Amino acid sequence: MEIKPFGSEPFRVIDEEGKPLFDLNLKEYGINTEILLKMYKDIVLTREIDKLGWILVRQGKAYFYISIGGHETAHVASLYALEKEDYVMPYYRTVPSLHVRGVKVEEIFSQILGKYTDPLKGRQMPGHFGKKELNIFVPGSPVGLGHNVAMGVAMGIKYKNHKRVIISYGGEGSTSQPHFHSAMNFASVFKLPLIIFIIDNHYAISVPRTKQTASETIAIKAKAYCMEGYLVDGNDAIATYIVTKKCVNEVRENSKPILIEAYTYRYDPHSSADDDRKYRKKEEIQEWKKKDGLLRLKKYLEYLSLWDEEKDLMLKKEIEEKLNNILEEVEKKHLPIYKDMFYEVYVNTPWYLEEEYMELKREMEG
Amino acid sequence: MEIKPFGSEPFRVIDEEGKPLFDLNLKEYGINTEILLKMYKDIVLTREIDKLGWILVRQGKAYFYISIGGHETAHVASLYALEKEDYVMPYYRTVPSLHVRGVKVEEIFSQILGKYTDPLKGRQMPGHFGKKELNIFVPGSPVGLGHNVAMGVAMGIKYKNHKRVIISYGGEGSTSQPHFHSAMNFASVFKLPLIIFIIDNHYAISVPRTKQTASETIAIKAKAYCMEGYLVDGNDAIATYIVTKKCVNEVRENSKPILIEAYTYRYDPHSSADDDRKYRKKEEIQEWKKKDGLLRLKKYLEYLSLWDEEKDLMLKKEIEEKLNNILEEVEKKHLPIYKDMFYEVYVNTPWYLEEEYMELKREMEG
Amino acid sequence: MVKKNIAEAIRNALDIMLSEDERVLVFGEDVGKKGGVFTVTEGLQEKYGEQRVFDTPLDENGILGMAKGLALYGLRPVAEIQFVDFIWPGFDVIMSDISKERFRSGGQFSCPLVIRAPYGGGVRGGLYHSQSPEAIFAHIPGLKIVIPSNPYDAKGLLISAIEDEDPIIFLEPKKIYFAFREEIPEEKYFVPIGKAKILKEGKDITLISYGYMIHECKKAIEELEKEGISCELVDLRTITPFDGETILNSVAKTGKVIIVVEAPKINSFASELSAFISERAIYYIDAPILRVTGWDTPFPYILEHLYLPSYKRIILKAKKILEV
Amino acid sequence: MVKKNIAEAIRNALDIMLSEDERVLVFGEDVGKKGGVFTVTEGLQEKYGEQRVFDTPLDENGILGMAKGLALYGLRPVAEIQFVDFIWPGFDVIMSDISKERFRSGGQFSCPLVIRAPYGGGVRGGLYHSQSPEAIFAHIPGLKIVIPSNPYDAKGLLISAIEDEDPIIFLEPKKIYFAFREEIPEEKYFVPIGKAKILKEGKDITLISYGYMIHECKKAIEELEKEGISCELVDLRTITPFDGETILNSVAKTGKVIIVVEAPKINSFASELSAFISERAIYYIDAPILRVTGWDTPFPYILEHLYLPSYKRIILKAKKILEV
Ligand SMILES: Cc1ncc(C[n+]2csc(CCOP(=O)(O)OP(=O)(O)O)c2C)c(N)n1
Ligand SMILES: Cc1ncc(C[n+]2csc(CCOP(=O)(O)OP(=O)(O)O)c2C)c(N)n1
Ligand SMILES: [Mg+2]
Ligand SMILES: [Mg+2]
Repeated sequence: MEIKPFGSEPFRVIDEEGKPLFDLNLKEYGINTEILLKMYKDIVLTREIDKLGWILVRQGKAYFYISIGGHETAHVASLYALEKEDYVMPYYRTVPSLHVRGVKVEEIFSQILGKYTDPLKGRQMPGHFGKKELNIFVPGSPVGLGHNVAMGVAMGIKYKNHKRVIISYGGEGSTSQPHFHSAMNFASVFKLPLIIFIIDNHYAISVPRTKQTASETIAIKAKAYCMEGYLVDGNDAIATYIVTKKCVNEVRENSKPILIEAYTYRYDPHSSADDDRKYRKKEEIQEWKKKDGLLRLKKYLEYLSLWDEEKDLMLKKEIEEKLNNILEEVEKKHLPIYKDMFYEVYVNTPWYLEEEYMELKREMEG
Repeated sequence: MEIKPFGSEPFRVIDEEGKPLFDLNLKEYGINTEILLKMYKDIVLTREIDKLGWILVRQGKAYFYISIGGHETAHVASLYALEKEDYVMPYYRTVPSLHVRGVKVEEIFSQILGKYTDPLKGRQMPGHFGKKELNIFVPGSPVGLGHNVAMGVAMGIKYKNHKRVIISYGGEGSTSQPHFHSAMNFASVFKLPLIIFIIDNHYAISVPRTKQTASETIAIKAKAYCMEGYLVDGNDAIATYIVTKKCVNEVRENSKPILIEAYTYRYDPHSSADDDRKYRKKEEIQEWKKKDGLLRLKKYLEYLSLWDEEKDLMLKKEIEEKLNNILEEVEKKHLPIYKDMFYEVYVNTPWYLEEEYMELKREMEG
Repeated sequence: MVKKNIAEAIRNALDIMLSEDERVLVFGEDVGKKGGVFTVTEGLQEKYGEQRVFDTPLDENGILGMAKGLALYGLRPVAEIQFVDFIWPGFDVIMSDISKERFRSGGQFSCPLVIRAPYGGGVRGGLYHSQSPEAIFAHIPGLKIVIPSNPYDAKGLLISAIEDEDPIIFLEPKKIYFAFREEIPEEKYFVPIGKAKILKEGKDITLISYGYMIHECKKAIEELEKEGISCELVDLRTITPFDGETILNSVAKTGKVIIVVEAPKINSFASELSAFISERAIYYIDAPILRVTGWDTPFPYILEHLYLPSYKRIILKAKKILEV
Repeated sequence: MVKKNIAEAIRNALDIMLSEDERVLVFGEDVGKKGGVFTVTEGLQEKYGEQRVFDTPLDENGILGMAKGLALYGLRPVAEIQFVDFIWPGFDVIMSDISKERFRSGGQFSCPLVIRAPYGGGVRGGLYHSQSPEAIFAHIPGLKIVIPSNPYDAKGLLISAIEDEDPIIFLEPKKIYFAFREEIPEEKYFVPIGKAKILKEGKDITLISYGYMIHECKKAIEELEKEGISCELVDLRTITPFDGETILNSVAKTGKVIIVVEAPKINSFASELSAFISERAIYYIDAPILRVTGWDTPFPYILEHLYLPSYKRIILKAKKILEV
């Protein structure tokens, strides 16, 4: 099975019942039983983290949450295709999956709750995360900006002759941004080791993909830059892994950018501030849930006789317990101290920020 | 001869010797003898205006000049494809050709010299021009911005159900700008009657096209937006006219955007501030001059027995005289008065601008 | 009269203008079916159709390019930027094109359009859903910047803005979109652009502010009143072109000024007002002109309550100014 | 010592930094073969190769995205924006990303980079080759803004900027790129960021300025001297974080201040300095704090000589301030 760019249908390996669509030689792609099981467990873990994110908002403990529900497979499987020395530019939905790269669940919860144990020191809304020693950059909220900056990182990688890849995640809405255009153009002119990975969940908040772009696929946008664009079923863990791996290898070998589009769907409202009943039907959600990536991988594992319902219940229970324990601990952590607000604006805090800090101090104490 | 989008070679009708490349039925495209002769004369006029632009700078009468030399054919022939009720968003190089739309040569010179007879009141550098009653918008200097605004105008046309077209000109460098991406995306999503006409002269100041984009053609960038992109030889007046006419008709009929790329070349430095010897060879310029659009149309007219050397000399003499007379008159005009600096910032001049005007007045008088 | 909060008052203004003027178009991200992330455009698409009220792709640069072009074509675009923090990808259109159109075209063209955007802190929006960048726009000749602090002004100013012949940035204090309802006329009315309003007369200190901060000022004034300190409160309403006269009159009376804005202090609009006053009225002034502002840091998330100027901070400054 | 003008001094600084630090990369539109539209990067590509000094596509957004990413990756990008007037398509990168990186990442990442751009009027550049937008950047926490007025500072400040750990916008007064040569050291040296310089001591009036305007101030001071008026001239050099101490010391001495900048007045950096002074030193001040600025209009073309503040305008204000 040759994987080609610019397919009009997303590349798929297993069907909705978890059955392989063609004779699969997983070894060819470096996939073994161990990886499959690990990947599945990571997808489950991601979904469980996501559930708790929503719960924290409902409990009034978090001010905000933005979900990964439905996109877990696309994120986890593509992250699996990277090596440790590669780089990740996440967007908000990536965050609950970042444990794949070694992020501690404590840190993910700390970020959601803005605790001092958050590597970002409670300075950003939930859904923003990065960790320097794990080669994960910290995104801001503006959609698409990460692609443009990732392009610059790729330039650095190339300049230093490092055999590394950076993958930049974003929704299909991010392709409308100027940053997407700049990143694609510069990356292709300078032949940079950049993968722009578009998690195409068919909506940008309430705006359907048909109103986001007139093009049939996002992948085809690569043609404007003489790049390759791949379309893959992001709810198919195996397909996503294979396509991403192939691209990562090519990018690493040849230093060139590639665009990947992964079809998927968001099950929950855009964020805890959204009411999705205004713009989509329940049935549509139900339809997509039938193609759920987690379930498909589970069924495939069952088909391979690697997994069964009992194991699954065990796993979930284990994860749930673990997560609840972690969360309990995180909730006890204190918030950052207010002095923190004035530091790390500059490398050395200027005189007026010192004064402002003193002013607040007097205000708090007096 | 069917004209198709996405050709890998520019569409051509007459060769470098002015001979038709295939059996041409000009009538089919609404081209008659009269139009051909008129178009030729307009191209010659444009070139003569351009020459005077350079002379004005050399004489120290203009502070700046930015040329059309080499691009006249692409501009004039494409402008010919529009109807009076259509709209033009020019860029700097378009200006000396705008007499085609009814702009008076007086006004073009007035703009170059910043006289009060400049419709822009001497407020912009040479190379910026627009005229409301001729449906020509006024561009600023930022490359590419015009495309984005033209997209909005096209939205207005569509909203009002007017059967009109707007054509937005820019160099190939303008396709790198965010504005190009935004214009293309919105125009294709909303199906707007917009033609983005790229005058591809292979350089953006010193930067060659190969460093501007990795794509083989600019035209192919249309694919990212599910649009059609045409590549035409901009030094072939007939081809440029035919392709643009076809596109204008389609855009008018179907309300959809189209991208056109016209190959051409700039003979002179980027502007009077540039020294092109730093980045290109004389021989390259000589090569391109062999494909000169004006000469090719002239030869074609001779081939059709519509024109000869004698007529040509007469025409040039006539134009030269006319232009010199006009220029002489324009040079006598005075500059805008300084009061002008404070008005038309807002519809009603706010109190502080009135005060600032009074302040300058005192300064000038005291 | 009807009772409306700021969000409703703005919706009401849009509704009136859409219904009476075919040139008015409302668009932006999620303004259609969703009705905007703050419900401001709710129901408008249903009422006026997709031709008049529509969603755009996720590109502020395109939204502003579209607005500019529509205005050139004689329409009256009202573009929504979902949060003003996201306006920057399209800033070139504002800075280089919209603001300069009338001037650079020699008066041939103009650019009557409104850019609506929620701004300011107080909703735990972190760095990118909290900023108050009015000072940046105020430095650009050719723009008008309007910020209401209550439902009555919100409606009347927006109607004036849509009918104005110049480009207007209309910043909506998101923190108080739903904070309180007020009686306002049901029909069309105008609040003039360029005119400040004295919300309360007083004699000891002039407080100048706008947007949400007006309400912190009011609270501070109430407290100060108890201690016998009388403040005059000027609601600027229009940032540029600002109402210098009202300011100078008030300052001449009190001799003491505190300017309250949410933005970081350096080069905030509080700085402009202070400079304006000390240039024109220094001989009336008998105490330092103080600015109460956000800190000169990015907007924080979890600590935002310590970032935003509060009535307490205003009271402290008021007492300081009276001490000396 | 060598004699260099500002353009040459900047080239010299780039040359030194390119040669001693492999992390330094210089890029932008036309900086390669052409050597920049003001010849600032002339010869550098030939000397250091296309890997270190290179042309980019015509996209300021890409240029700034690239700069940001390179800085994250540990390099020391020095990006050129051909004219600062063209920086806006990439403003989002500066506003939303570069300025906030250190803070928003909890100090994990930083963004040491330099954005060089010619700014200011005086070369008949019309609306888009003349603007002075330093005030816009000055309002953004996390950025440092530097503007030299002479070759010595240009070189020393740029070297400091490249070695600084924070993002720096380095604005070059294009009007005086070639105006005069000065003796400067051939080797590497630093001029500290954040420190103003008293160019001339005086006792009657403090003039605060930077960039090209310093030279109009100097001319004005010469003339005023003839009439027995003694001015102190503060060259700010760093706009943010600015040197408040030097300013306050000077003001305490003279009691009179004129601030001179090219930008439109409203919300210019002159406004910030004025507000700062009247907040801190109002009791020393015995005359209005005056701002001499460009007019509050877009930058004109043919009339630019009447737009830019001249020494004459400064003299008029100085006399006005002394009258009262
Ligand atoms: C520049 C910018 N504009 C608007 C927003 C508000 N916003 C946040 S997420 C979002 C939709 C993003 O859609 P998409 O890129 O498809 O990603 P998804 O959320 O669907 O995963 C919008 C409009 C923003 N964050 N940044
Ligand atoms: C946004 C912006 N950046 C830089 C410039 C400076 N500049 C003016 S023209 C030009 C090159 C334009 O090249 P292209 O678009 O190919 O048009 P051409 O001049 O070749 O016709 C540049 C870089 C500008 N005007 N606007
Ligand atoms: Mg999406
Ligand atoms: Mg070109």
